[in-house]
Amino acid sequence: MLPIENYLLLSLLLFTIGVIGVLTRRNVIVMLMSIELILNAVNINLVAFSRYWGSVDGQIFAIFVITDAAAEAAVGLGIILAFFRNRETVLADEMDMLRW
Amino acid sequence: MLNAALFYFFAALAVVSAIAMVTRRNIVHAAVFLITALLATAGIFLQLQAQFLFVVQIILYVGGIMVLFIFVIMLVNLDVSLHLVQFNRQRFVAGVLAVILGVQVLGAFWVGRGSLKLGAARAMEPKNTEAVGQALFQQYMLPFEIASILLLVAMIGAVVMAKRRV
Amino acid sequence: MNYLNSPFFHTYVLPVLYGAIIVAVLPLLAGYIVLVERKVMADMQARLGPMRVGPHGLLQPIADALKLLIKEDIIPEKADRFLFWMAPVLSVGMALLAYAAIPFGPVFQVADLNVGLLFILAISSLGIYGIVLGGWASNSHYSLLGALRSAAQLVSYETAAGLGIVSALVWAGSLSMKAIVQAQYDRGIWFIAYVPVGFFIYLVGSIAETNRAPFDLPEAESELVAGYMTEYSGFRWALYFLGEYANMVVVAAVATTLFLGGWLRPFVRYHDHFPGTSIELLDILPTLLFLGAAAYCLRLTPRQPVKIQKMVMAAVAGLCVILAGVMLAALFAPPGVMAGIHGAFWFLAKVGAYIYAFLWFRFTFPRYRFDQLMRLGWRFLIPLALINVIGAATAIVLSEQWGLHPLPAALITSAATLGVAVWLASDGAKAPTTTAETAGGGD
Amino acid sequence: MSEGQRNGGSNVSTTVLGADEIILNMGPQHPSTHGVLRVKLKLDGERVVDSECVIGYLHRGVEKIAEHRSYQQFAPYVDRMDYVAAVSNGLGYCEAVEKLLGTEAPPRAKVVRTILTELQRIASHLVWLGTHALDIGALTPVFYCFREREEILKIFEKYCGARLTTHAFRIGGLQYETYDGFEEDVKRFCEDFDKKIDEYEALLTENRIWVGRTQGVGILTAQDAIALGVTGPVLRASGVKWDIRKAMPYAAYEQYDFEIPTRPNGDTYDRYMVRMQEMRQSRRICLQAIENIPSGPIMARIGKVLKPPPGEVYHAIEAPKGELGYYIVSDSTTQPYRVRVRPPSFINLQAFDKMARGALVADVVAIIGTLDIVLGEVDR
Repeated sequence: MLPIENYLLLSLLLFTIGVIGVLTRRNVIVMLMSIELILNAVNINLVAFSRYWGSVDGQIFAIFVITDAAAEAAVGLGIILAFFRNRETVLADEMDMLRW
Repeated sequence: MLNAALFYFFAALAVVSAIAMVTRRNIVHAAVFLITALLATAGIFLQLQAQFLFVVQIILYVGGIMVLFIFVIMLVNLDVSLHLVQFNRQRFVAGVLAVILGVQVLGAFWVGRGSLKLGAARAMEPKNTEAVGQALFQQYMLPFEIASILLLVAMIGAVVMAKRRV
Repeated sequence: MNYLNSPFFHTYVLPVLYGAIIVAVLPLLAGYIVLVERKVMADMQARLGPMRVGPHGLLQPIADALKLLIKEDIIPEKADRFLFWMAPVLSVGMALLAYAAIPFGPVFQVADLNVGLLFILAISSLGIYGIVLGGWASNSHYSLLGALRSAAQLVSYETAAGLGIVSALVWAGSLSMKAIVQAQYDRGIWFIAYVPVGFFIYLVGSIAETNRAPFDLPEAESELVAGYMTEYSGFRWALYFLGEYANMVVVAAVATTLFLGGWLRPFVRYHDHFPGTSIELLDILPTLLFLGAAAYCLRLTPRQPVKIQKMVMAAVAGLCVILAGVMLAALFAPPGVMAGIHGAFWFLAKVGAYIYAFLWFRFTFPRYRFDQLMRLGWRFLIPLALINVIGAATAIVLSEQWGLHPLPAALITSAATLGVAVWLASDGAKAPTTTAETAGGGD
Repeated sequence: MSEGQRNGGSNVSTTVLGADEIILNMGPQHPSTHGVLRVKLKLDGERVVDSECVIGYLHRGVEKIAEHRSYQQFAPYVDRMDYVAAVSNGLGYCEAVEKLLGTEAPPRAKVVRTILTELQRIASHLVWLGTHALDIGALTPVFYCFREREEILKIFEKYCGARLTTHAFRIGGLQYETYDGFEEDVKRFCEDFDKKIDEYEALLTENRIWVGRTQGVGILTAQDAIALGVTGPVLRASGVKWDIRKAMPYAAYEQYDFEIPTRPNGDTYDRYMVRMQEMRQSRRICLQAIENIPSGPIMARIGKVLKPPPGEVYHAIEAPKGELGYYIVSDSTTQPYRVRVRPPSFINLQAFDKMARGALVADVVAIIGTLDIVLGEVDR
């Protein structure tokens, strides 16, 4: 059996890649997708710990994280759609008005 | 042996497709690579004997959330933005900061590596689905209900915001 | 012989062997489902169908496959080449992957996962990407509209079909395909008797999920030319077709396992033997069925107009006799082999019947419009499916806590659910409509 | 057409469309535009914001050809306009020229013409029903319809040797006497046909999906229909009781008892119902006419070379698709000075934009089908 550090390292890598994606991309949809990646990295951690503790609690938490991701994606994409209808852009640095 | 090989395969797949996702110019390609990363993660869940979560990951994440993403990407037809600069002005600073954050967490791992006394994996219940179900509907009943309310709120919010003419 | 009992053989060799058989046989099977579809269609439409390639068109699938293979492979100039290439492969690959968990009988199953059913659902929910990405990558408005329709339709009807499945699952108490069939054996009844409404919901949902008429909007020929497949030709197009038909078999297999008793024969608890043997009376049913088919073919033989057709009819009759012989011989084989062969027969027979229903609907009904499809899904099927799940749970409580026999309990709740269905249907017809739509006259 | 109305009237281009508008080109190669009609649709999602019919892909200059042919020579050309109802086209042309000449066909010819024209109406409606149902997704009715149409075409073939572009009539009457057994054939067909219509109706009339797909789709009010010049079943489904067979009887129609079916709502379902009832009425006319075909000559005395007196004439008949009119100007030579055709399909197609706006893509297909256009006639 692999030591748990492997999973933690993988999770860390994915997390960092996700953070880079959120911070550097202009496209809001890609930013949202990077957030999904971050949540996913967290899930790997949770499940790995659950496996090494021998209890399903971590998996339950991962399910809640997925639920949260679903809610976040639905609302986030809704906002993007509404914004795109009005401004015809999905680039973050063009979303610079406080109201329209 | 097989177990380790599976892990390294899925881990490599996840990391490579995550990098591809962040760097791709074409947003649909980025979504496809994210799907690959998510599937690889599902594989890792399976390798960790979390069968139920494996299925949930595929059905919910890949079959649900990502379909939503692709749907929206198609709606906001982005042929034009393909030729624009894909990264924002703060990209170098942000990249460096993110890497620093990663290194910091790595450092934390390194420092705390001795205190993590988990050792080998413990035996899981063979009936993973039943175990998850039991825990979800007994021990975690309240969070479960809260999560469903959260979903309801999100659903209403999404419908209201995405609605064509308010 | 020792090797055949070794765990290595059972965990690694046999599944690979089964997988290879499925992958090898499925394209042929899909081709012949197409032939059957065309023949059934022809029969319903007062014509003959394919008659030229081989006697009674029996070689038509092979000719079609050959033609599609050697056709020019066109990739539109502005298509996204990577995704254009990947989408059909994804479509057919996901359909094939789902076969891993399908039990074609008590023996013939690649892997009995303890989340088998969810695995199949998960994999078939991935098949949507083949359609959506292919539609997007073609860079055509027809394809894009087809892809969008498909994404919305599949997500909606997957929910309904999933809830329909849940109603049977609460009776089965397991997600493993084998355990579900075992539960039906233990209760001595198919779950369609307990949750008829659930079966209906799954039937409708599965037609919509496989993009078959009357829910074939993503590829609606008269509106979107061919929907997401518009720009595809040759072998890639054939892959899409293969994926679609493979998917049909998957949903039929799920329905068979869940609602129609899987590989169990009818009256599975009736155990009377032939006197003096250990052979059950009803186990000779497959033999009799094949013999009947052979007799029918023989009766048709003299009426065939051409000599070669006469010969082929006789050959088909011979084949039926041989199959009858196999079924009969299986009765005297070791129990494991016998169960495997007869189980596969019953399973495939039920899958065939389910697919026949698909064909029948296709040639009978006009196509829904998109808004009507969505209304049917969200305003009728999903509420009904939710009520149905509650009904199934109530029936279980009635039978387990109050000691009622399961069948009357299920009947009561099913009747109540049906009442809700009627109410929903009439409500849907009367509901205020925004666009130019006044759905449906009388119910 | 105001393609760019939301974008300050600029030209059609994908980059200046609204956020979620696309241009969809339906046709000229499309399974359900019935030939080579091209429809440019501006879509908001699946909803039609704007539409434009582009026609002319099948233009053959029929009217111009007429100016270089003698009156008899031109007669076969009219069959090629509405090739689904060639007999009706021929009848309209022959009667128009007869009117110009001041003669009339003998009574026997008139009755035979009526029978054949009514059979042609049934055949045309059968093609419409089959393809319309096919467009809406019902795969089976088309084969039943063509089965019955085949019987009609067999009668045509026995009568004049041709099935589709029959050239069945001649100016002044008929070229051919009816064949032996003509009456029996028509009678047998008509007697069976009632049950066949029931069969189609069993598949469609009360089918929930069919009703859902057609009711309330492509509504055309009576005022709009009249303003747009729409005729035929499309007009009658909007509640206007107008049929040239009753209003300005030609051939032998005044002898027979039949009704003009109308429906009040003017939607696709009503047009379907009107055409179904028209088929029953046509059958009724045929049955009455076949009972006593007067004996006598089948050709009026008009001579071999036709030189009509100078003047002009307009003659219209009720073709299966609506009012089919011929306007012929004669300069007393053997060739017409001008022939102008008023094709019902072309005029009916004008109503398309009105009906399609605000509908869905799937409705567009239903609307094209319900208008029952034949591109040969639209483009001429």
